[in-house]
Amino acid sequence: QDPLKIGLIGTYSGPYADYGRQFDAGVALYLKEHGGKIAGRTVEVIKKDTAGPAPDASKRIAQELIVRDKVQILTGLDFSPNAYAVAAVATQAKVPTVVMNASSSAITTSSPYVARLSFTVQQVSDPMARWMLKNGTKEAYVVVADYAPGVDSLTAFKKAFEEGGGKVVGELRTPMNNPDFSAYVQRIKDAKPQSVFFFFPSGVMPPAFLKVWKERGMEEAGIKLYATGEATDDSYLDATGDVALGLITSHHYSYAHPSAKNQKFVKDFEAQNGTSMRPSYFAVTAYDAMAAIDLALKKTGGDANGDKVMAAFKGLKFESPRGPIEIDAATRDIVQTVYIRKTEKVGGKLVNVEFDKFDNVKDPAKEAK
Amino acid sequence: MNALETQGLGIRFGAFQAVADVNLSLEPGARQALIGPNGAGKTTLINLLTGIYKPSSGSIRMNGQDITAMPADRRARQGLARTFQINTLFPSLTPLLSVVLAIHEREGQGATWWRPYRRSTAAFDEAHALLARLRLDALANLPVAELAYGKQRLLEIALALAARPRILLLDEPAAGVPEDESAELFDVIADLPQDISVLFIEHDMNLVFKFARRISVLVAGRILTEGTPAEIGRDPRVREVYLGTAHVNAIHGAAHV
Amino acid sequence: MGIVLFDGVAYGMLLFLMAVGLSITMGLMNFVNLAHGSFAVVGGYTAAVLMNHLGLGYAAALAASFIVAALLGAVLEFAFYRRLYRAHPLDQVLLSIGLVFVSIAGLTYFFGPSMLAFHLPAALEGQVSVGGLQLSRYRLFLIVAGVLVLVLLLLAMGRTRYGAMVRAAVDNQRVAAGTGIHVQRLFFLTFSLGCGLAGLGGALSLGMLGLEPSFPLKYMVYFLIVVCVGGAGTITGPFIAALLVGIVDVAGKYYLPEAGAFLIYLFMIGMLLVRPNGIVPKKGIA
Amino acid sequence: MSEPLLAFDNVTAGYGNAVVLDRMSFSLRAGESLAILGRNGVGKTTTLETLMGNTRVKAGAIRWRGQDITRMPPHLRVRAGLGWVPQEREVFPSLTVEENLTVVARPGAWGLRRVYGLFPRLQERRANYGNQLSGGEQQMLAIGRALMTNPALLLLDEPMEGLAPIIVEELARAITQLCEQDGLPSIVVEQHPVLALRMTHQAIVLERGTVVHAGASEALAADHALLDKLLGVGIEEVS
Amino acid sequence: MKTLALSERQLRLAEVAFWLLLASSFFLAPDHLTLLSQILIVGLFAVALDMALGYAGILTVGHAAFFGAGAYTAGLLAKHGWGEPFSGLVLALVVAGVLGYALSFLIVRGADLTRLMITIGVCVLLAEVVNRASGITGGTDGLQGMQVWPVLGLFEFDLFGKTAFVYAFCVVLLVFLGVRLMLRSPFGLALRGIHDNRKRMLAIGSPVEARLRMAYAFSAAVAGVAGALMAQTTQFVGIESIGFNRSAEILIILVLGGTGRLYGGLIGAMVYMVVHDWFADLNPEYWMFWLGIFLIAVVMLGRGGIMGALSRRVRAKEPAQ
Ligand SMILES: Nc1ncnc2c1ncn2[C@@H]1O[C@H](COP(=O)(O)OP(=O)(O)OP(=O)(O)O)[C@@H](O)[C@H]1O
Ligand SMILES: Nc1ncnc2c1ncn2[C@@H]1O[C@H](COP(=O)(O)OP(=O)(O)OP(=O)(O)O)[C@@H](O)[C@H]1O
Ligand SMILES: [Mg+2]
Ligand SMILES: [Mg+2]
Repeated sequence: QDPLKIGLIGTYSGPYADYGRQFDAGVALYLKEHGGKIAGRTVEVIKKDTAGPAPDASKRIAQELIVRDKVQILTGLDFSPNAYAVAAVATQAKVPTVVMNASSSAITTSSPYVARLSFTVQQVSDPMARWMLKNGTKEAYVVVADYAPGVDSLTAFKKAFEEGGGKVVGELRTPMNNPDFSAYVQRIKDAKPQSVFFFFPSGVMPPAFLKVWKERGMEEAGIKLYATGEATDDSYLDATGDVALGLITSHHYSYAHPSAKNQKFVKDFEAQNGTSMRPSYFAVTAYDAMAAIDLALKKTGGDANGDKVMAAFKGLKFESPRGPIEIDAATRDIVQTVYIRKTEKVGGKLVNVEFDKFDNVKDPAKEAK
Repeated sequence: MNALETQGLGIRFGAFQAVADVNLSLEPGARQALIGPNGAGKTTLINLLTGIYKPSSGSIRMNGQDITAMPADRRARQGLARTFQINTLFPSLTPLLSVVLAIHEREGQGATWWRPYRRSTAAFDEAHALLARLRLDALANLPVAELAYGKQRLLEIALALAARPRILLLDEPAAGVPEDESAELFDVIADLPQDISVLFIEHDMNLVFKFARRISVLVAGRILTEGTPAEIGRDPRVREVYLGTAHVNAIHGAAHV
Repeated sequence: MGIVLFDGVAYGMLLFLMAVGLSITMGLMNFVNLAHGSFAVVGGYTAAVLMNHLGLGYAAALAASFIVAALLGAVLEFAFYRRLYRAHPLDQVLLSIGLVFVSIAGLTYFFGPSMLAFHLPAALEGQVSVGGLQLSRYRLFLIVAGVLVLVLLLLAMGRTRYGAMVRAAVDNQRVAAGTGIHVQRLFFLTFSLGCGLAGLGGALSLGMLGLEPSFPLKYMVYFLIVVCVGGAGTITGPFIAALLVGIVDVAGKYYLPEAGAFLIYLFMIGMLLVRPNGIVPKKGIA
Repeated sequence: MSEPLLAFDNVTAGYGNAVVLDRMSFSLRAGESLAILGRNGVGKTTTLETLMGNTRVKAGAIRWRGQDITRMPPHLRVRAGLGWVPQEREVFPSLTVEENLTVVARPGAWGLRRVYGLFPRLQERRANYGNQLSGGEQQMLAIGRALMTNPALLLLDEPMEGLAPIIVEELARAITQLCEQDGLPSIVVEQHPVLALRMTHQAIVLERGTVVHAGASEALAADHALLDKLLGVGIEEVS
Repeated sequence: MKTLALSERQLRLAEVAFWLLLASSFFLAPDHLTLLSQILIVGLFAVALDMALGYAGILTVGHAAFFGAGAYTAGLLAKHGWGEPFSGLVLALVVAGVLGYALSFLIVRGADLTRLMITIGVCVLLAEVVNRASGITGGTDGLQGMQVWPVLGLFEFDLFGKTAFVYAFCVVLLVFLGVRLMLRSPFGLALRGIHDNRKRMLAIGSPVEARLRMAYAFSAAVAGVAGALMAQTTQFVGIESIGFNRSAEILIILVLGGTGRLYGGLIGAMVYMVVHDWFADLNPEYWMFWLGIFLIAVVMLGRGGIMGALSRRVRAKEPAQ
C-alpha cells in the first residue's frame, strides 16, 4: 500500500510559531509511538506554513496539497479564518479535514468533511460561569480581547452566568494590540466588582494583564479573578511567572493532568523534545487528531475515502491524555471534560492543578440551536 | 486697465517685514525691471504676485480682477507665468517632455487619461519649436538633471513661455548664462508679442538698462523709486544702496539706445 | 483621575523611551529605519538573558542593553546602512524590513517563538503611596528614566555643534563633506546612538511588554506615531507626543473603553491634520 | 622650479559612466589666483567638483601642495585647505545662518565676526534658516561658510551670480585683497570674463572638458579678439 | 557594464511575450494555477499601489484599506444572493474608488511622513471597524458563506483553479492595460511632473491637489478590483485583507519589483511570492530568515528594486518624435 499523505497546515513562523511547533511535536510523538504508521500504512506528513491568519494562503495551500501533493487528509488549522477557507476546499475535494485548534463554533457546520478535535471557546467559557455560580459568585465583570473568539467567550459566559442567576456587572473589550492594561484594571478596581472573568488569547496579553492586576493590589482589594485556560497556557506559564499564582481557570487540558495516559504522554514528549518545551493543548490535540485518524482508518480498513472516513469519525470515542473524548456523531465536534484548575507551584514549577470538572461538555453554541 | 496692479501689498515673516506697502503696476506690454539690493524682497514680491505666499496686507489685481485670494495654479492658468531664481524643474523628465507637459496644462488636458500623450503631435511640434528658439533643441531628449546649469536656466524660461503667458515674471533669468547668450535670451523676451507684460528681476545692469523701459527699485521691502532707466541711473540714492560706481558707463551707454 | 493621568504619563514615557532613537535615525538622519524595533528587542533580550542566566543586576543589564544594541547598530551600519544613506527611502524600507525578518527568524531560532521570562527587581514591584495616590514603582521609574534621557539628549544634541553637524550632513551630504564634515563617522556614531537608545528602550519596556521575536513588527506603528506626531528629528517633539499619546490612550481607555482601539489613531490623524509637520517641526534640535 | 600649489595632471573624470573632463591639465602657483572660463556645460563646475572629490576620476592625478589627493575623501581635502563655494550655493536649509557658519568652522583667521564684517546682511538675518534667505543672501552665506573653514585656497563657482552690483564690486575687491594681503588665493569660475580676469593672475579657458587656453589674466583680458574667439563674447567696455 | 538599448518595437514585443508567457503557464504549470492567479492578483494590487506611490508620489502604507473594501464589497454581495462575478468587480471598483476619493482629501496635503501615518491610521481604523461590525463581516473569523456564481454562467470555480486563473488573468490584463494607458496619457505625464516638482507644476497652472486626488481614487479603485478578485477566487474574505500587515507586505512587494515602472508591481509579486513559497516550503519555520537575506541582497546589489537594476542594463531608445 502506498503511504498515507497528510497535509498539516499551521503557523510555523511569526508571532504564533509556537502553535506549529506544538502541532509538529504532537504529531511526531504519535507517529513515533506507532512506528510511523497509521492503520498499517506508512505516513507522510507534508507541513505548510500560513504564518498566522491568512485565509487566501491557506486555501491555496490546501488546493495545492490536494491537487499537487495528492494528500488524502488535511489537518492542522490553528486559526478560524484559515479553517473556514480550507473547509470550502475540503467540501469540493471531499477530503476529510481534522481541525487541531480553530475554535470558531461554526467551522464544523460549514463543511460535512470537517471534524474538530480541539475545543470551542464557548465550550471552555460556559463551564467557568457555571462553576463560579456554584461556588457562590453572583457578580462578575467580564474582560475579553476584542476579536471574534473574545466575543464568543463573552457571549457564552454571559449567557451561562445570567441563566444561572448571576449578574454581569460590566464588560470590557480590549484591543488585540494593547501594550498597557493599567486603564482597564484601574477601571475595574474603581468598579469594585465581586469577581472578574477574562478571556485573552495565549501569549503576551495574559501576563501583561496579570502584571498590572498584581501591581494594583487587586487581590488585596478582594476582587477574585477567573479566566479560561489560555491565560495559563502551559507554553507560556513559565515566562508568565508568579503573577499567575492562584488564578482559577477552565480548560480541557493541563500538562499536569494526573491520568496515567497523560503521565506517559508527558514523559514521552519530554524524551522527544526535551524539557524546555511543555506540551500545551495544541500538542495534545495534534496527538489526538492523529489518534482519531488512526482509529477511523482502522474502521475503514485503511481506505481514506472522504465519506467513509467522515462516517468513521462520527461517534468516535477514545481516551486522550486530557481524559475521555468523543467526536459528536451529529456535529462532528468534540465532546470532552472541561476542568477547573488553579495555578500552583509544584516542584518549583508553575502548573495548572485540576481540582474540579464538568464531564461531557459539548459546544454550547451548537447545543443552543 | 493695468495688467497687474498691487495696492499696499505686504508680507511679514514673524517679526520681519519682508515686503511692505508696495504699490506696483505693470502696464499691458510693459518691459519693466525690478531691481534692488540682495534681500530687498524682490523674489518675495514675485511669490506674492504668483500666489505662493499669501500677503499679510494689501491686494493684487490682474486685468482689473482681484486675485489676492486666488490659488497659484489658477493664476497661472489665467496667464501669469514665472521663472524661479533657483532652478525649479522636472529633473527626471526631458526638456521636451517638460515643455509638452506645460503645454498640456495650458490647454487644459492635464486630466486627460484615456489617450497617450504621444498623440499630442501639436504639443510636440510646439515644444520643439520653443526649444529651438532657446537653442535647447539638441538637448531635448536628455534628462534635465544632466543638463549643465546654464541650460537649465534656459529651460526655466522655456517652461514659462510654454504657458503662453499674458504676464511674465522673470526672477534673474540670465544668472548663470554666458553674456552673449543672455543677450540672446533677452532678445527672445523683447520679441514677445507686444501685449505681453514682462517684469524681470536682474542684477546684470547691462541687461537691465538695455531692455527695461521702466525700472522699479525695491529697498528693504518698499519701493524706493520708479522711473525710466535714465532717471534711475542718475538717482544718487539708487547708486548708493545698489549700483555702486562701477556701472556708470553701462548706464550712459544704455541711455543712448 | 490623578492615577489615570499618572498611568498615562508613565505609558507615554515608555513610548518615548522606545521611540526616541527612531527620531534620531529616521527623523534626524532621514533613514527610514523600520528595523528600529529589532534593535529594541535585541536590547530587551540582552537584558533578560543577562538577568535570568547570569544574574546581573537591573542597572547593569540596562547598560548592557544599550551597549549591545549600539554595537549591533554599529556593525550593521558598517555593513549595510551606510551604503544606503543616499538611496531612495523605499530602498531603505526594503533593507530594514529584510533586517526585521532576519531578526525575527534569528531570535526565534535561539530563544524560541514565544515570550521570554522577565522579572522586575523587587525594588520596582508594587506601589508606593505618594500624596494619597497609590503609584506603581515601576511606572515612577519609567518617568524618571524618560526625563533623564530627555535631558541628556538635549544636552548632547542641542548645546554642542554635534546636532547641527548631523542636520547639515542630512541636508546635503555632498556639501557637508565638501565643507569638512566627516559625514561617514558622524553618521556611524549617530546611528549607533539611535540603536543604543532603541535597545535601552526595549530593556526598559520589559516590565510592561512581553518580549517576543515579533516585537519589532508589533510595535513599529507605535514608534512611528510618536515620532511623526512629535516631529521627526527632534527630541522634545517625540517627548511631548509620547506624553499626549500616553495620556490620551490611557484616559480614553479608562473613560471611554468602547473607543479603546480607535482613540490613538484618531488622535494621531487629528494631530497630523492640525500640525502636519509634527508638534515640534524639525528645524533646530530641541 | 618649486612645486605648484595645485596641479591637475591629465585628469579624466565624470559622473557615472559619462566622461566630462578629458585629460585636463593645469597648475596653479602659490600666491596666484586662477580664473576658469568657458561656455555653459564645458566642465567648469565639474573641475571644481573633481577637485573636491565628488566625481569619479578615471585617470590622471591631482596634486595639492605636493601631495597626491586624487583619492582623498572630501572632508580631508577641506582640512588640507580647500574651501569650496558650490555653484548652486547649497546652504544647509535646516540650519540657521549662524549655524551654517559655525558648523563648519575651523580655527584660523576667519571667524563669525569677520564674516559678518564682510557681509553685514548675514548678521542681520542670522536667525533665519538657510531656506529662508534670498538668493543673494544664500550666495553670501555660501562664501562665508567657505571662509569659516579657513582655507588655503578658495574655490568659487560663479560667486557673483545673483549679487547686487554694489556687492559684486565689494566682493571682487575683497577677493583680490585676500590674495594680495592674506595670501589666500582663489580659483574663480565665472561667466563674466572681464570681472574674473580682473580678480585673478592666471586664467584657463575650457572647451568640452579640456584646457584650450592658459595664460596670464591680464593678457587675455586685453586680447579682445582671442576672448571673442574662445568665449564668443563681444566684450563691451564696462569699466 | 554595457546597457542594452531596445527600440520601442522591441519593448512592445517584450511586453507581449511577457503576457503570452504568463498565459501559457496555464498549460506549463497546471499544478500551480492557484499560486499563479494569486500572484496576478497581488501583482495588480501592487500596480495599484504604484499608481499612488510610484507615480503620484503619495507615500502610503494603508492601501489594504481599498483592497479590503473591494474584497468585502464583492464578498458581501456574493453572500447576500448576488454571486455574479463581473458585477461584483464593478461594484468593488466603484466602492473602493469612491472611498479612495473621499479619503484623498485627508491625504494629498502634507509631507511624506504625514501621509504615511494618515494612511496607516485610516487603514487600521477601517480594520477595527470591520472587527467591530462582526455581525456583518464575521470579524476576525472572516466572512463566511460567499456563493460566487460560475463565470459567464458557464465556468465553475474548480478545485484546480483553472477557472480562477483564466478569470484572474483576463481581468488583470484588462485593468493593467487601462492603467498602462493612463500612465502614458497627459494625466500620467502630469503625475510624473508632480512627483518631480510640485512647485513648478503649480507655476505652470496645474491644479496639483486635484490631480493627486484623481490619481489616488484611480489607484484605490484598481486596488478594490484586486481585492474583489481575491475574494471571488478564494470565496472567503478574512480581516487580514484590510489590515496593516497586508499594506506593508504589498509595499515590500512593490519596492522589491521597483516603483514607478509599470511592471514593477507584477514582477515584484512574482518574485516575492515565488521566493516566499519556495523558502516556506524548504523551511517552514525560518523562511523569514532567508527571505530577509534575499531582500537585503536585492538592495545591496541594485537600487530601485528589480526593475531598477534591470533598467540600468536595458535602456529604451528615446523615440524620435
Ligand atoms: N520664509 C521666510 N522666512 C523669513 N524670512 C524670509 C523668508 N523668505 C525670505 N525671507 C527674507 O526676506 C527677505 C527678502 O527675500 P527675497 O528673496 O525676496 O529677496 P530678493 O530681493 O529676491 O533678494 P536677492 O536679490 O538676493 O534674490 C530676505 O532678507 C530674506 O531673508
Ligand atoms: N550629474 C551629472 N550627470 C551626468 N552628466 C552631468 C552631471 N552634471 C553635469 N553633467 C554634464 O557635464 C557637463 C559639464 O557640466 P558642468 O556643470 O561642469 O558645466 P559648467 O561648465 O559648470 O556649466 P555652467 O556654466 O552651465 O555651470 C555638461 O555637459 C553636463 O551635461
Ligand atoms: Mg531673489
Ligand atoms: Mg557650472
